[in-house]
Amino acid sequence: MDEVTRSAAHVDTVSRAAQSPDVEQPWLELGLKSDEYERIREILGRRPTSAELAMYSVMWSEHCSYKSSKVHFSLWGENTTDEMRERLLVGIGENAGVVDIGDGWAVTFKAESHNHPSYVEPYQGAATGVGGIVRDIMSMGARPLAVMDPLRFGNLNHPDTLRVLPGVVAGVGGYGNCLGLPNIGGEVVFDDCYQGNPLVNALCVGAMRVEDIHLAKASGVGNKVVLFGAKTGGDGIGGVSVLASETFDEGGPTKRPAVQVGDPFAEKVLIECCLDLYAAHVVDGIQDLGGAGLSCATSELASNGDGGMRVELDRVPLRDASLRPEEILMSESQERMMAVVEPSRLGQFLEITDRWDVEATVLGEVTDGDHLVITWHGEVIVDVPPRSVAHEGPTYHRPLERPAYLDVLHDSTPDSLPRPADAEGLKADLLSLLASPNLCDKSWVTDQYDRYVQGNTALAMPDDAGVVRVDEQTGRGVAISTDCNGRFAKLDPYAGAQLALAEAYRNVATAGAVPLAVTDCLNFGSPEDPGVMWQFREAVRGIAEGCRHLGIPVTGGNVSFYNQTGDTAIHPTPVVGVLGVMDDVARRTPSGWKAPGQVIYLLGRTRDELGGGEWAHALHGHLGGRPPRVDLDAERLLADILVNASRDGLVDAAHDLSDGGLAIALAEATLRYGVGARIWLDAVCERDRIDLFTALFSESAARAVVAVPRSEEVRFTDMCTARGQVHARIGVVDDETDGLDLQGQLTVTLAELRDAHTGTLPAVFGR
Amino acid sequence: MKIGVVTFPGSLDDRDAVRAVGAVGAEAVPLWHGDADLRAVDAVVLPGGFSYGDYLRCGAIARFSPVMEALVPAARGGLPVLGICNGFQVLCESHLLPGALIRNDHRKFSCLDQRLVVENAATAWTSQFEQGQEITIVLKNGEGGFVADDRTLDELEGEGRVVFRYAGDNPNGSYRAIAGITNERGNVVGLMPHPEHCVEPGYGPSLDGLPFFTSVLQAMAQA
Amino acid sequence: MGNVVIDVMLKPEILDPQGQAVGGVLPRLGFEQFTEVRQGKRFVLTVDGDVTQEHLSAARQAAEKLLSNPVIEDVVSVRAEGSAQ
Amino acid sequence: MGNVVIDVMLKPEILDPQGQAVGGVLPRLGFEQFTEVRQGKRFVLTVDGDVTQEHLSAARQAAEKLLSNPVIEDVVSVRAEGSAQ
Ligand SMILES: Nc1ncnc2c1ncn2[C@@H]1O[C@H](COP(=O)(O)OP(=O)(O)O)[C@@H](O)[C@H]1O
Ligand SMILES: [Mg+2]
Repeated sequence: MDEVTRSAAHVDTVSRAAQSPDVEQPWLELGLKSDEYERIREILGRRPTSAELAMYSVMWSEHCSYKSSKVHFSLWGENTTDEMRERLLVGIGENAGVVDIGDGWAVTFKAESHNHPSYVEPYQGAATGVGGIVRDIMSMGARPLAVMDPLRFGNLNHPDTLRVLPGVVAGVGGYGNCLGLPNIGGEVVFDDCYQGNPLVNALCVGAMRVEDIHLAKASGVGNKVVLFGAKTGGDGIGGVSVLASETFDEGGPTKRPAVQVGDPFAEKVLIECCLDLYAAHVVDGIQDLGGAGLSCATSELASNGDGGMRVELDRVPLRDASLRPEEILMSESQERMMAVVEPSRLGQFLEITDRWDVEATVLGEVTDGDHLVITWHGEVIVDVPPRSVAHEGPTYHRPLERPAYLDVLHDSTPDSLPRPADAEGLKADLLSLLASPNLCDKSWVTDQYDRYVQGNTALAMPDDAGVVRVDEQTGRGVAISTDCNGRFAKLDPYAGAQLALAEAYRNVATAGAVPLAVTDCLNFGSPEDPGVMWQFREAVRGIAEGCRHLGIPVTGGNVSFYNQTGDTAIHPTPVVGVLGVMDDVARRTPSGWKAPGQVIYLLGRTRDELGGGEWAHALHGHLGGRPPRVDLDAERLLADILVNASRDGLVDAAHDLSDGGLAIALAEATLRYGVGARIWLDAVCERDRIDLFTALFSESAARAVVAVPRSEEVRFTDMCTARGQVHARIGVVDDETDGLDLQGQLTVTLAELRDAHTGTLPAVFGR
Repeated sequence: MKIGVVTFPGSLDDRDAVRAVGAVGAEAVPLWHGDADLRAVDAVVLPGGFSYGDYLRCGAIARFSPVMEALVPAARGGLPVLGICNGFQVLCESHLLPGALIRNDHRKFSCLDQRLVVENAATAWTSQFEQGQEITIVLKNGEGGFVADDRTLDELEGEGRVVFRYAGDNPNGSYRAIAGITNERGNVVGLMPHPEHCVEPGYGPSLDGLPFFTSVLQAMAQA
Repeated sequence: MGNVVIDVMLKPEILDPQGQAVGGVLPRLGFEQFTEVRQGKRFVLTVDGDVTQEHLSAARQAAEKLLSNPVIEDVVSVRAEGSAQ
Repeated sequence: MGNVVIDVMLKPEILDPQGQAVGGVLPRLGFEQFTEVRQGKRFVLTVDGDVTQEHLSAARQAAEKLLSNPVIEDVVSVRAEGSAQ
C-alpha cells in the first residue's frame, strides 16, 4: 500500500470519532463486554477510535488487566509485615519485584506463563516465553543471571505429548542457550489433566547494584520516548484482524500470524546493549514490550509517570509495511524495548545502540498534561488518559463456590489401595516409582539446557535448587527452586499452595541458602467457573498466609486462567518459586553423598500421608483423600537447621523429601554420584508408629535426609536436640555397598536403580 | 603475557574465557569483532556462543568479521589461537583448521560432563597434559559433529593432529570420535568442549581446564 | 532411482531470523543488489524406479503432515526431479 | 520484484542427521515408499525488477562464498524464479 492510502483517508481519527458517534464497532469480537465498551465511551466522552478500541481491548483483557484476580491480591499486602518489607526494594506492581541480598546487591526474579502459545506452536511458544520473562528482568535494570522452566504435560504416552514436549524443550533450550543464560532448574510433570493444555512457565533471575534499579515510568517534560530493538511485524495480533476487517474493506493485509517467532540472537544483543545503556546512565525510564506491545508500553510508561506522552506512530520501523496503526499498537513482535531519555543524553544513547547494531527510533516525548496522544501522519488517532488504559481497567468480583466433588474426593482415601506385603513387593514398588514419568531421571530434558554458561553456576539439575553466584569477588549468590504438586492443590487448594511454597522453601534451604522471597505463577482453569475461582482464592490465601508465617514476602508473579480443555479445567497449579541467599555459593550443599563413612540422618517426622502422593498416582492411578499436613513451624525450623549445618560444615550432602517420599530421596542421593548406603529404619518406624512401607513412601512434609561427617556428628545432633529438631540416624554412606541396602529387608543394586531411573524418557523420545 | 579474547555479537563464553585467562595469572585483553586490531596480544581465544546467531552455519558469518581478517594471517604466522566450541567452528569456516562441524547426530543441543582423551600433548595449548591423559570437561552444543572426508581424517590421524578424542560413548556422531584438532604447526587448536568452564573450585565439573591456559603461558614464554 | 523434491518456506508474514542474518552480511561482502533474503528447507526423498503420481501425492501428504508446520510454514513446491546420480 | 533461488545440499558422503530422522519417521506415518531422505537449505534472494544475468552471477558467488561451506555442502542450483507476489 502506498503512503496515501495508509494515511489520512482510511484512518479513524479522534475528530472523526467525535463526529460519528453511531458507527458500529467490533467491541464484542475484540473480547469486550457491553458495559466495558460503555465505560470506554464514558471515559472518553465519545466513541473510541479504532486505535483506542484496540488499545483498551488488549489492555483490559484478562491477561493484561488481571480483572478476575485483582480483587484477591489485597491478600498479598495484608499478609506482608513491615519486617518482611525490610529487604523488599521493589514490590508487587512493577515489572518484577526486587530484593536486597546484601553487600549492595539487588536481585530481581519473576515467573511467567506461556501456556497457550506453546500448545499451538511448541518451539516458538516456549522460546518466546523465555524471551518475554528475560526482558521483564532486563527492564528492572538488571543483568539476567539464569532461567528456570516449570513444565507440565499430558500423559507421557499420549501421541500429542510426543509433539508438544520435544518442541517445548527445544524452544526453552534454543532461546535460553543462545542468550547465554544458564538454565538452573525447573520441573517436568505429567498428568492427564494437562493433555490439551500443557503448562509452560518460565522464570528468570537477574542482579544489579541497589542504586541501579530502573523503573517503568515516563517523567520529565521534553524527555524523548525511544523504541529500540527489532522491527515491528504482524506477530501475535490475532483479534485485531477482526477490527481491521470491520473497519476497512478490501485492499488490506490479509494474514496476521497469531504465533510469534523469536530471534534469540537479537535479544542477546539487546541485553548487552541495555547493560551498556544502564552503565552509561542514559536511561530515565524503561519498559519491555511484551503482551499488548506498544499499547502496553506507552500507556504504562505514561501512567506511571507524572505527565503525558505524545507518540508519532508512523515512525515505528516496520517489518511489514502494510500494517495499520491499530495493528502496530497491538503487535507482539519480540525483542523490543522502550526507553525514556533526556534530550541531552540522546546522542550518547544512540551511539551505544549503534555500536550494537540495534535500531533505535525516537517516537515522541513526555509532555505536560495528562494525556497519551498518538498520531498517525499528523492526525490524532489516540487521545486518552493513560491510567484509564493501563491501571483502571474493569475488575470483577466473580462468584466463588467450593466444588461439590471435593467431598467425594476426600472420602476416597488411599487406604484402600493394596500395599506391598513383603520386601519383594516393596522393592518392586520402589523401582516402578523410580521409573514413573514424574520421578524418572529428567536428563533427556535438562541435558538440552546449558547449565554452565557464564561460569557462575554452583548447583543445577538434578540438585534440589539452582544456585548461581552474583558477586565474583565474594561468592555471594542466590538459590532458587520452583515447585507445585497440582494433585495436592486439587484435593485442597489452600494446603496444596502452602505445600508448594513449603517445598520450594525447603529445597532452597537444603542447598544451604536462607530463603528470602517468593514469586508465583498461578495456573488455573476458567475464572468464570465459580469452582475454579474458589480454588484460585484458596491458593492465593494459602500462599499469602504461608509467606507471612515463613516471614518471606511475595514479590510478584503471574496469573494464567482459562487452562482447560472444553469444560474440564487442569488441576489448580500454583507454581511457587522461592529465592534464597548465600554468602558464598561455593559452599552449597549438593543432593547426593560421596564420602564413605558419613552418617545419614533423617530429619522430621513421618506420618501415614499418601493422599495425592506419587505412589497412589503412579502405581494405582488414584487421586483422593487429603494431602499431607502443612506444618510451617516445622518447615522453618528444618530450614534453619539445614542452613546452619551447611554454614558450619556439619553436612556434606542434603536432599529434601517430597514426591515419592524417603524411598525416592534415598535412591536419588545414591544415584547422584553412584555411591551406595546402608540404611536401617526400625527406630524411625517405632518412633513414628508406622510400618516400613509408610516410612518409605509417605510424603509427609518438613523432612530431609543429610549426610554428616563422623567428626561433626556430635555437634550436629547437639544442634538438633537443642533446637528441638526431630532427627534419626538411619544409615551410613558406604562405597562397598552396591546401591541401597535396607538392612535385613531388601537390597537394590546401583544398576537396578539406574536402569529403572534413566530408561523412561529415552524410551519415548529416543536417544 | 596478554591473551586476547574476541567478542562477536552473540558470543556467550567470552567472560568465562577472560576469567580463565585471569585464573592462570595472564592478562586478558578484550578484542572486538568490528576492529581489525589484535592489540599486540601474545595469544587469542575465540570463545563459545552463537556468533551472529549462527543462523546460517555456525561460524559462517563471524569468519568475515574484521577481527578475523587480522587474526587469520597472524595465526598462519604462528600466533597461538584456541577456538572453543563456536570458536572451533569459526576456525574451520576460516580454513585455519580442516573439516566442519554439523548438527549432532541425535539432533539436540546437549550439555554434558564429558570425558576426553588427550591425544596430542605437544601443542601450544596442551603441553601441560600427559599424552593419553583422561580429563573431564564441559561439552555443550547443538552442532558438534566433526566431519571431514576420509583423506583429511587419515591425514589428521597420521600427523598426530587429533588433539582430543571423546572417551566412552560418542556424544554427537563426530567422525572417529574427534573432539579437537590442531594445525600443522600446533599453534592453532580447536575443540568443541569448554575448558574455560573448568577452572574454579565449586563451579564446573573439574579443574581440567586450567592446563590449557598454563600450557599457552609456557609456549609464550618459550617463543 | 528418482527423487521427489519438496520446498518449504516460512510464511511471508513470519519473522525469519535466519534469512535476516544472511541479508545483513551480504552487503558487507559486496552484494548490494539483494533487497531481502528468506531461508527455507529443501527435502529430497528418494524412491526406487521412476517417480510416479502416487509418489508425488504421498510426498505431498508427507509434506503437509510432517515436513512443514502449517502454523508458520508453507509447502511451496513438491516435484519430481530427474533421476538421482 | 524478482527472486533468485539457491539450493544447497550436504554432500552425499556427509552424514545428514536431520534427513535421517525424517526418513526414520515417515514409515511410521505410513509412508513406506521413500528409501532415503536428505535435507538441505533453500535461499530466496529478492531483487528489484526482473532477475538479470548479473543478479544470477552475483547470487552464484554469494552461494559459493557465504551460503555454502564447500567442505560439506554443494550448491545444487541457482536460478531465477517468476516474479514475486
Ligand atoms: N524443565 C526443567 N528444566 C530444568 N531443570 C529441571 C526441569 N525439570 C526438572 N529439572 C531439575 O531436575 C531435578 C529434579 O527435579 P524434581 O524431581 O522435580 O526436583 P524436586 O523434587 O527437588 O523439586 C531438579 O534439579 C530440577 O530443577
Ligand atoms: Mg527437592
